[in-house]
Amino acid sequence: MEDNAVILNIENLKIAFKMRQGNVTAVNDVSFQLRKGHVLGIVGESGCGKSVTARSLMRIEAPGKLLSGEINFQSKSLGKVGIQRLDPAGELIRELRWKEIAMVFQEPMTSFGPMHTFGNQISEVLTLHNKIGKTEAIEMAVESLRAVGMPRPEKLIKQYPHQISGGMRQRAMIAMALICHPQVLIADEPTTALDVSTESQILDLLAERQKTLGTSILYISHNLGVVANIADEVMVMYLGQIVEHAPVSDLFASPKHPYTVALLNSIPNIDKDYKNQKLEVLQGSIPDPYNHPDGCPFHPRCPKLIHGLCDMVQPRLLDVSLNCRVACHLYNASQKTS
Amino acid sequence: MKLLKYVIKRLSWGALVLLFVSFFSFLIIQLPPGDYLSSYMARLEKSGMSVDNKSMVALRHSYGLDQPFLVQYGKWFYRFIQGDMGVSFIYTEKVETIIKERLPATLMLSFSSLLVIYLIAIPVGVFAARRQYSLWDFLAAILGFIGMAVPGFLLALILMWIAYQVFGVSIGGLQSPQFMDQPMTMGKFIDLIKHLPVPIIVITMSGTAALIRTMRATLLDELGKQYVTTARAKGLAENKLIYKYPVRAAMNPIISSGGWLVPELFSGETIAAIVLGLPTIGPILYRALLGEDMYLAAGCLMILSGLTIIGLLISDIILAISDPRIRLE
Amino acid sequence: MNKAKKELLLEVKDLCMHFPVQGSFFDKVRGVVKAVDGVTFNLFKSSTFGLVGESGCGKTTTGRLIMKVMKPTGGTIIFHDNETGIMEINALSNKKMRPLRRKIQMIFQDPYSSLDPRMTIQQIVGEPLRAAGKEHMNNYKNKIAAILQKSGLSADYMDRYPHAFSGGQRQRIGIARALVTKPQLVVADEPVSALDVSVQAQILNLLKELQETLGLTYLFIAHDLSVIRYMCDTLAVMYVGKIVEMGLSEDIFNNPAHPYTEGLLSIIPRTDSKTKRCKRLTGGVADASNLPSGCYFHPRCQYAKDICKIEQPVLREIKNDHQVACHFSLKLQGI
Amino acid sequence: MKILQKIKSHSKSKKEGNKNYNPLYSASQWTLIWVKFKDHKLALVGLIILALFYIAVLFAPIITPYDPWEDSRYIYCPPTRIHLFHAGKIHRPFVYMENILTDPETFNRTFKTDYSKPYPIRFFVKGFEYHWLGFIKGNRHLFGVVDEVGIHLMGTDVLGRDCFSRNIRGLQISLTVGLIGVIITFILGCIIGGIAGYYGGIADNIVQRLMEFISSIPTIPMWMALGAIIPSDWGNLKVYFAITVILALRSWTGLSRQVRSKLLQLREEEFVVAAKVAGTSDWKIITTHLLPGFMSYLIVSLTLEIPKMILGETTLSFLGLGLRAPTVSLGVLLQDAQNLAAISAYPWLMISAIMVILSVLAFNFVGDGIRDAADPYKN
Repeated sequence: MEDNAVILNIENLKIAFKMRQGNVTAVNDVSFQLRKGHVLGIVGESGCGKSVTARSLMRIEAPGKLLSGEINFQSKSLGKVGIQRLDPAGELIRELRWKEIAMVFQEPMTSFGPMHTFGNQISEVLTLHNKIGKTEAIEMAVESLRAVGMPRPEKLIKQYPHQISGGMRQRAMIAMALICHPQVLIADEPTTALDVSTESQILDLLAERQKTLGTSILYISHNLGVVANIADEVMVMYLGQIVEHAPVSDLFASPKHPYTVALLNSIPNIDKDYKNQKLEVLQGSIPDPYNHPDGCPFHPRCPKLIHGLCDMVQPRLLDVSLNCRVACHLYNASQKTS
Repeated sequence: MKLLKYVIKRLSWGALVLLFVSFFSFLIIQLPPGDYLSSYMARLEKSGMSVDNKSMVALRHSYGLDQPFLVQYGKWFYRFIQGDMGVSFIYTEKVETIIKERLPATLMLSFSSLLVIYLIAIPVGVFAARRQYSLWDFLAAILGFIGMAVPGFLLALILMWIAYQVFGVSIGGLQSPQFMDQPMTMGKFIDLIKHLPVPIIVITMSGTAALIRTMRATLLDELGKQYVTTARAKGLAENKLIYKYPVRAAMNPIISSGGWLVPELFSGETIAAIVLGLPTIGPILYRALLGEDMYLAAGCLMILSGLTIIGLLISDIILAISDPRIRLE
Repeated sequence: MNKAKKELLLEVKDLCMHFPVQGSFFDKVRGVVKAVDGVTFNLFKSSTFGLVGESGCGKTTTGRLIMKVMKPTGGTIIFHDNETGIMEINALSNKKMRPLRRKIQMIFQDPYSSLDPRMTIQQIVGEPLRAAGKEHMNNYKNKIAAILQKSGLSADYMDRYPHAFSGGQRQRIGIARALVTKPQLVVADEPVSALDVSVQAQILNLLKELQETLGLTYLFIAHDLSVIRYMCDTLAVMYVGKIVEMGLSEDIFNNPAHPYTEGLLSIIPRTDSKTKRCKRLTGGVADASNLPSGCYFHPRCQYAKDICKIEQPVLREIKNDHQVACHFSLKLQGI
Repeated sequence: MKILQKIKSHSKSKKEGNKNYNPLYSASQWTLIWVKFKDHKLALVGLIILALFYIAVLFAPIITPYDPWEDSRYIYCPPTRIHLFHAGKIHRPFVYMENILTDPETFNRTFKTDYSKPYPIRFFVKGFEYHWLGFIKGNRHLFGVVDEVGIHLMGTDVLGRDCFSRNIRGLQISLTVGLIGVIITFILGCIIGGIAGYYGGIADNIVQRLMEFISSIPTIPMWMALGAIIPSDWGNLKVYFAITVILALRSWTGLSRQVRSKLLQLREEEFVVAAKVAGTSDWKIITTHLLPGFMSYLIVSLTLEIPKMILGETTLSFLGLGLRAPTVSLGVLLQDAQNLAAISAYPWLMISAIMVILSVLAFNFVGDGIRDAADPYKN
């Protein structure tokens, strides 16, 4: 498959949770593509559905129920696969998991089983997917740990997760994720729980591994600075919908959707001396998931609200320029006229 | 090795507790106003025989009942350490021979009950946790409740009643009469096995019910943790994944629950033995307490507590070995 | 925050907090963790002093020591109050400490565990008032309603419980509780790190407005350097229990004098992709139970020389109130 | 649901009903617990059973038709059946006369029902004298039969005493033993657990060692030993309190372990530090923050401790080491059911056993229901 061919094509994905007080739509009609060798960043505040979207690719979206939409994956071994049709506990999806789509989670503390050594947990993936012997799997595990810059990997193989620091554990997680050379790596806020210095080392490691192995990464985070540094293109999500999707330079240089603009302005800039200037603040808070506002979900907090339009009609995600998409009436109107 | 140091520390602590228990059990038997002789005298008078005062004093002296409490305790404890637990008034035999005679049955019953509890509770607990809120889970919960609600002696009574009504056979004791003091033959062994189910059920009922609930709750807790999602994402099959990670992690609280399970076992065994007439230490303690047979009662209490302490020690050691977080501290 | 008449409010002199590492039941104390090791700084009225550093550097412990939540193992904390005069906090008995409690208050990090879920908002916000002494009922209610209004919450939330509020609203309740007794000093321990980006900005602006209207002095503790730059006039960077650099925020951010500060500033990811991150800070935070010899930072420092491995640098002034604890800070500054 | 209505109406009047005002916003911890408790069907069933039992306990002398200790000629008489049809016609509920026939040779006694004359059951009938709650004298009974015919809903025992009255009186003793025992456990558990949890350090160590010591003696042997100490010449009341103390001596360890772990957990919460910083005194912190914090957990472990005590008392009395003959407790009643022959011939003697099981089950259901609802703020 030549470079930047589409590996993952998601169309009108809709996921809802059945809760006691009623149904909560976590992901509301999301469509995007992931290209080979690209890093796609998904940014958004808590409850915007970024993590549920990512987990649905491996059908481990927990209590959620996939309502509709397609997840077409170009798998090496199985050809074109519609993941949404696979049974979450079935044979097929287990074929794909970790062999073709792997994942790194946010909490380094609890991502590894407490009762088993690193050697056991990492080599298990190899014996399962690559059908190779235990001893050979352990050797490959040692090599993969060395590749992520682990000091003394032979010693680490016999150690238990509680014996090493959070940063080290996250490195081991990445080693485990990349050991089967998956096509897609989903990173769900891998550095949120880490210190700044450990975070930057993990980001460097991910970037370096991505280049050498050519894996495409789906990077999820609420920290815009981190995404700006690691992603090729960025998607901003709000209340389960994509509001803006653009290459990283365009998005941060000239953000279009009012929410993206407000988000960028509300982060204190480390290189700017504010004297007694104040941060531009986005008023209000994320609406209650049980009663979505009608029309555009952002309209109650949007400074550029057009009465009669924004609070009635839901904007569609339309192309505004070369692979830049925005879901906002401000741009639809201009598109029609220009 | 660190584990050895831990074992030695625990053993010394167990010995200290046993010392306290000995003082406590000896104190208990001293408390009631009279002692064995006076209650024995009262029984004799009731049946018309009278014993003159002088021989009473001689008897009291020979049993050392006239010395002050602390001296009696000191002498008793000193001899106890050397294995001489004093003489029982009721059986007029040395206490340690009575106990030695009954110890194997006690150990065999409690050990097999512990095994049965763990063998039943773990799979049922795992089964109930995995099918939460299903019919099976509900049934397990109901069984659990009833298990905890029916007192031991009542269960024994009901089982004996059913056996008596339906099969017309009395299922008390561990041995049918004809094998009573024969050497251990194949026939006797089979007969023993045939007698085992009822006492085991009575002893293990409440322990199993409680352990099922603990297992279910602990496993539900572990199933919610992040590493289960990681394992699922790695493509492991659901069954393999559940038994390898969350169930293994849930085993630690189960092993440490030996802490309240072992005393529960011995106490369940005591009551079952009294009702079913089993040849264990329970009934002797019961008769000793009723008849205020001081040395026998103290001996039984000591042995039962000793066994419990050893049981607790073993469960702690197994826990230390099984949980890497404790072992490698 | 005019710099002209700098009035001293709080003086902290080489504060130490050493936690014994408890062995098991039998063997005695195994080692000592120096969470806070000789911290000295001054707080001036109606200005914001920042304490920044990675996890385990002792910034939260310092905040808690000042609030007298625990007794330090060394050093003094002197509070300058025009009404009650100059007092050493740790020397005061509980009774003498009571009037001072009203003057120093604290804002906490986790909005979900800093409010008692079983109390109504009125009880929570009113607690410092109740502790300060008897208050007439409606006077007590008016004060609470006023401070809630100031913190951006409507007064009729008073009979609701914390579970009815979002993270941002809960943090506003925490702020209202801290300001209800009109304190002079407020210790804010990571007030925004548990919040979403948009809510974070709202709370930061609220804290700034309240400082201007009520003339508050903040001791602002955080690990996020960009938040520190936005909020603080002066700050101190801490590493494994010690202050490694202290001074005005423009001096420190424009030309950092300590290799650790310089490294931190260089690796922070920025949204404008022009300034690419450069790899200047390797290795992890030193383990507090076995610290490296000499300067704790030398294993990670690219300027490290032999002297750094032997001698521990002392905090000394290199420019007007810009202090550094490093043998080669001058060379760093290009002087 | 009436709790919710009450809140809604109360808050509606105070404030304009804005759209998303959820009445649970200003619902206190206990309302939330009640709302969650109601979802637990079994727990509600348990609550109803317990309510019935405790009403029976309160009005025991009035409900029981016969004096529990009054002998009668009807020895081992099976439970009297209540009929509605006499000679084909509907009739108000009535009973028939039971005649006692003694076989001349074997002297065993059988009962022959005389179907000729219906004896209607009357309500608030005169019966044996009683002092209700110790001071109100009265002789009215809820139901009974006037003429010398007998109405023994649960049959009679070896001395012809009415089992129904004895079971109700037994319930009175057993259920109150549980309550008083739990009060002692509560006091001991809270104080010792509280000290260990709040102050920690050496106090915590000593309490831990003490609990290890107590739990190393198996429960029933310990109770039996303590039971044996009670001198035989003590009055019923003294023995009764001695038993509750003995039962409590063992069960406070479970409670104090709960209290200690909950306190250690709550102490770390930031709102406790916030209270300390606000200047609230130690004592006030304990009463206003910590106590409500683990009160619901306390109720759970107390509710689960009562059945253990009821079982304890029943077992001890059954063995003859607990309450003794003149007092009537479920355990004492079960002593008659000790020998197999008695149970198989007169199965109604086992009804006391069902009473024990029912009360213990009810307590467990309620305890389980509260446990699920104990921390409404968890999710």
